[in-house]
Amino acid sequence: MVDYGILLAALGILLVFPQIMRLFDNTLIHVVLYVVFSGILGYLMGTDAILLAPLMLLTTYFAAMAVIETRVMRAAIYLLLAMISLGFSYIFLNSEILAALHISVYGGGIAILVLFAAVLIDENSTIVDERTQINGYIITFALAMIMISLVFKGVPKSNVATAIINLDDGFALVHDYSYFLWTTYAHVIPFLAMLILGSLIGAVRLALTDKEVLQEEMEVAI
Amino acid sequence: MTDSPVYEPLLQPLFNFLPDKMTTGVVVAITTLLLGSWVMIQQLFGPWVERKVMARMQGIRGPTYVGWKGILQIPADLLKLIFKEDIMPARADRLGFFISIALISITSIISFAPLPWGTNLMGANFGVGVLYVFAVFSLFPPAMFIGGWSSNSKYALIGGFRSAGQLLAYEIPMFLYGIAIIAVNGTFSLRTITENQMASGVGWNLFSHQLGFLGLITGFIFFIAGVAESERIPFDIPEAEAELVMGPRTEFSGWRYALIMMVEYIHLTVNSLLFIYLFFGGYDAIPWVDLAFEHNWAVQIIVLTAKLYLFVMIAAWLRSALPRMRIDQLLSLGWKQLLPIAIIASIGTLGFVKPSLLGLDAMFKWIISAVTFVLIFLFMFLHFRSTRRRN
Amino acid sequence: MIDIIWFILFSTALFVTGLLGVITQTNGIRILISVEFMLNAANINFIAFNSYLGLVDFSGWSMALFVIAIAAAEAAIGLAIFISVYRSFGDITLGSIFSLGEATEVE
Amino acid sequence: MAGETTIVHGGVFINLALVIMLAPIISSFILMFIRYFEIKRNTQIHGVPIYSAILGIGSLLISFAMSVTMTIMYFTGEYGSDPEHLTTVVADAEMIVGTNFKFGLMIDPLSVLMTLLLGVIAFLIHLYTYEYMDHGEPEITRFYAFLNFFTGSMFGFILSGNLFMSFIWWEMLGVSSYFLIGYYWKKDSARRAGTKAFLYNKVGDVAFMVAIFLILILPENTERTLDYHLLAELSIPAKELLLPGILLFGAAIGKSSQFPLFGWLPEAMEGPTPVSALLHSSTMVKAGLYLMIRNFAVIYDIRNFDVTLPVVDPLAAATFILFIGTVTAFMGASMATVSTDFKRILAFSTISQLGYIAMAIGAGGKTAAFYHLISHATFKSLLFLCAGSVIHGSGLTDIRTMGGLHRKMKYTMAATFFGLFGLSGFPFISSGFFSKDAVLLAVEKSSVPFAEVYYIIGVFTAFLTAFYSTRLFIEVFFGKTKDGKDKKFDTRISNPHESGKYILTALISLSVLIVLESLMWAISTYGGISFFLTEEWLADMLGVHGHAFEWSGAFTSFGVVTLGYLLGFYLYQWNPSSRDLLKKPLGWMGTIAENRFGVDILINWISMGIVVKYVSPALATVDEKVIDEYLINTVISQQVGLGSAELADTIDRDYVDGAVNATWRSTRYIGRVFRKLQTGLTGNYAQYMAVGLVLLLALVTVLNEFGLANLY
Repeated sequence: MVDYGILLAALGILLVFPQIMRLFDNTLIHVVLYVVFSGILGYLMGTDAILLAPLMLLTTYFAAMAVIETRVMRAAIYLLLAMISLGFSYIFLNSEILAALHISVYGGGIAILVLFAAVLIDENSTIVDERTQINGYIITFALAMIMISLVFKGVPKSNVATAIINLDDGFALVHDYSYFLWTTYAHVIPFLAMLILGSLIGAVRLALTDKEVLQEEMEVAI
Repeated sequence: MTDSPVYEPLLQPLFNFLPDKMTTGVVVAITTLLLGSWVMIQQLFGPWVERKVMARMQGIRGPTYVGWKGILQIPADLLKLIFKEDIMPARADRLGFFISIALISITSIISFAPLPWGTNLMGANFGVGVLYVFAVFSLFPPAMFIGGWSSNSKYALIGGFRSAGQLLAYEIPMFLYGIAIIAVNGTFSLRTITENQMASGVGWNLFSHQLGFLGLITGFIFFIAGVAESERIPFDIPEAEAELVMGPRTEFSGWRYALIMMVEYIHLTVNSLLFIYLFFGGYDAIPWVDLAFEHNWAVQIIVLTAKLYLFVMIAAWLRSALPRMRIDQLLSLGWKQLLPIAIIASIGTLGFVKPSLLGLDAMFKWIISAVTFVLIFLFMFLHFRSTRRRN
Repeated sequence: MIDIIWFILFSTALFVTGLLGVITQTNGIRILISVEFMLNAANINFIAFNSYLGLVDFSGWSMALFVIAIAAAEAAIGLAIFISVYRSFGDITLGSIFSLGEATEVE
Repeated sequence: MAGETTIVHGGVFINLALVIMLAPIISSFILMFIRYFEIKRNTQIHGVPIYSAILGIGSLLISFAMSVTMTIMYFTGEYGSDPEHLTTVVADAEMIVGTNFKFGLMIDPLSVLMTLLLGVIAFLIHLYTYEYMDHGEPEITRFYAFLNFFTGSMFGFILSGNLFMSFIWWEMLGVSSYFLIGYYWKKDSARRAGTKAFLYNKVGDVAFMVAIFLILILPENTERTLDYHLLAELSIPAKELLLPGILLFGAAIGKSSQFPLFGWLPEAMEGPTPVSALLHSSTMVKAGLYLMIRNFAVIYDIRNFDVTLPVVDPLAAATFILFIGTVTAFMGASMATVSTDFKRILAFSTISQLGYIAMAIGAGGKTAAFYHLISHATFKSLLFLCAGSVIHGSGLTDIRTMGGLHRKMKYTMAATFFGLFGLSGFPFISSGFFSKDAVLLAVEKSSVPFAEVYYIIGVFTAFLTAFYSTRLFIEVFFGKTKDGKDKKFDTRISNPHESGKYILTALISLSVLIVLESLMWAISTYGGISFFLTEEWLADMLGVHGHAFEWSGAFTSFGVVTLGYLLGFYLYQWNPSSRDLLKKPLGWMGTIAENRFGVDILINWISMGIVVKYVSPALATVDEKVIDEYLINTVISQQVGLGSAELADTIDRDYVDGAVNATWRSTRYIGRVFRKLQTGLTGNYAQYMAVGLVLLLALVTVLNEFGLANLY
């Protein structure tokens, strides 16, 4: 069982690491910092999770950069990178199929949409006032602390099996999963398909509408 | 991953000191590297073959000076490019410029992992098999787009837009066509799909009666989508040299250019290999029969390489025979024709092989096949009518 | 054997990062990006708990798949909306778009 | 062996049957779509006529091949069918769940043989069409579409497994025949002919509907089923079968152009010749009689069958059927004798032959009826194709203007010879002879009252048939004028020529078919060798025994037919001037026959004189005065409408409006209070939410710490 102090320390590293990285503007220092911090994190997390630590650190770093970075295009690039590393972390959960799906949907679909939109709009946003920003940091940090403590107290008592089943045949797992989707959730999939089709058509229609028509519609709505 | 590569028993003891997952990862990496180097060797001679074929078609001689009949032309070019000065445009986005090239090359190289070169010759027998290849490939459009944007050049930016749009438009139909074959075989494993085609009495999926001859349509359009996916003529809109200099690659020079051209050929290779595995029998030498020598690993690797070169030659043929399409034609072909046909054809194939999935009795299966053909015929007919009228 | 608490930690970190983005950003696209992170934080939990509770029932994975699909739909429609908003107003700072709001001087 | 059938559900035959019937229908839909888009876009696509021909003929080729396959598979005992104990394969799918309205298929010897017949003939006719019709105009797509649809509907009708499905296909047949007869819709006569055929058929359709209803409510039919294989097992007294039987035959009267309603068939010659050939041989007119053969159990109680013939109650429907059939046979033959138009002669002869088949059904000779149906289908389709070839080659339709064509059109002449060889029943060897003989034998042996009279009329009709066949052949291909000179073709009008290879392929194939048929029947009758289509074998298959061949009846036929031939040769070849001598004593008979025995005039008088003049105005008055003025204007609008409007007004003003006002007032008050929180910034809202979440979780934690709530 993990110690509570270690857990809080790891959380602190995850949340503070991006801020530390922002202080420097040199690739070499970034690499050194990353290696050092992932080493610390890996040490905290123990030998079992030693491969997960750098990936976790990388994902949270990219995610934080996507949120903090002022240039929208950069944020979109960071989104792409964060999603790729997040997808790879699913492999540690024996879920190769979700890793593949996650990477193809987020990398190939959503990231490119965001990139397109970012280039087309080409506007670097203004951050809200200082007060809101500081409020945000405080609130999120409080939320993180309170959530992790709740979970820390809850998880040992609940009946989580301690071992991932070591499934040697990945194909059988994928087959079982597909069969499960096809049988138990068969009725959801058509709705999902209709949802995606509807959003596609709506998006295309919105994007193709002329500016004048749009403004007329707005006026009518007002 | 029990029944995977032949190397594994040899390599496994060497890395026993590492944690569980890590051992597997290292073994996969090493085997992928070994088989990948075979592919990389093809990269050094594939372009030479292509240039020779194109030269014959144009009535000229092609590369002749370096090596025997110019066979070392490509390695020589590569050497030259690697030693050239590394130039990055002023005001280019450094992150994007680096990330795009890194993503492109890494994704291309790791996409070899689940491709089998023989019954026991493969990097990693992932549970997601071919889906892994598609997933890794789907990172290509954003990478191209980032590269185009970060070059700070209008040609590169437009090329990036086009490239991303094109790759997106053809990725989805390509995947859907693949899905039909995957669902019919009930597995993502390229090896199992190939072995199914190797069995005696079974033809390759392209012309198998077990798919109700729908493999013909599916395979043909999969091939078209694959050519479009590797951005070759007639689909090389992003780098149309008369309009956009070199598309998203305009500002890349030196080793970056070498890498990016390499990646283009790797793309061609992997798309051809996917077509070969899914529709053209993989490393199966002769369709319909199952002979003993077909199971020899040397024969298998030779057969697969020979098929690969066949497709390189077809690509060269297309490149020298066809004119380039317009961007709107290209996108409308992808979205308005290949995608609906893909949906119809994959549902039809599924319905043919497993009518119960569509809630139909088995007695309707040939009817499903016929109806699919008719629907595709009608669809194309109506579409051509409408396009002709518009033009 | 990785302890499940690390995945929960991972998901918490990702969630609060997304939340920070939603609170501090005004640009529509940035908010959308942050929302994606929050959705994925939930996904990690779904997948992790499903994998740790034994892979007999795949409900967690299925839920993650649905979340991915819905996120894709949401991103498509959201970005289309932002683009058309941008073309109408020349701006996608969400605080400065007031056309649909009630004007303040009306009683 | 007879009657021992095993019923199998599903199987490979159903697959085949679906392909057979859906191939033409799908192709027809494609063709219709193509034509629709051409018309809608007002363009013509290059090459479409030829492609539509390929598609139309190709789909029939599929049906043809599949029907041959099905027949061979069925009778060689592959795939579950047993040649010893013939199998009936049935497939059902409920259209409306919980009812007996099913999409049913039934495959038994009858439908298999009929499918084979239709497959062969329809394919040859489609092939013939390729040359006969003009492919220069885009209209041809429509023609192929409807021809395919027509054939497909007939396939569906043949293979349908219950009365309901039969009725649906029956209606499809009706509507597609309307389109085909009126194919040249720019011609007034073609339009009229189509309408006439459609209206005449409608009379039969009404009878069919009522018959289905009556069968559904029969007391013995406890499960309220319409499936043929279940109906055949019911044991129903003959008395209750009288009305359903007569009404079912009423349907056949309309479709198969029996006695009062035969007027549409000669008019239907306005359609193109392939249509006539298809219509007369194996599709439209055969549908009615096929229905009768299929529903034999409704006319006769099949359980009480003797091995030879059923004992017929004088009150049974069979009496009626035999009467109508005999009248039709005689009238048709006599009208054919006096008609002068090539195709009309054939049309009247069809009517007469259909009468024969109806006679056989009425006399209880199911086998004989089906036997004659098959042979008639073959030779009549051939004859129509020959007529088309002659018209195509010469441009003429009246046989009086023809003559001496034997030099120019040798192959057509040979084919016509084989056709007439069957039609007239050339003694002892032709297939028509055997089948007609079977029919006459059945009539002679039947227990229907006055069977002898019907038999004599039937024999006389055979004489007339032989006579007009001879007349037709001589007038068209040889012939002498009244002056005794050889008739010559008038080359000033047009230059007659032999038709091309597609037409000749169809003609020769059908001639060969007739010869083969005749040979098989002859060998089986005299040699006692059981062949593919021998009568005994057919009888076994169909579950009813026919009669053995009898020499006495055969010699009667022989004498009568020979007399007919001799008379024909005498009047038209050897001594043409003697026709004038006959004109004076027998002219009145000719006039009656030419006016079609006044049947059309009678129908015209009923419909125009009574229905249009009196019944419609009366109904119109009822509609106008009673329903419109009284019921709607007075009662509903004034009484009900006004009263309810006043009530609604009160409710709206007092209650609904008041509720609405109260709502907006309270809403405005609440809005004023809570407006302060709305900054319009997304971040702020997210902040509120996050703060709320933090507070909630903190509360839960605190409660949990103090043991006030158990979170886990």
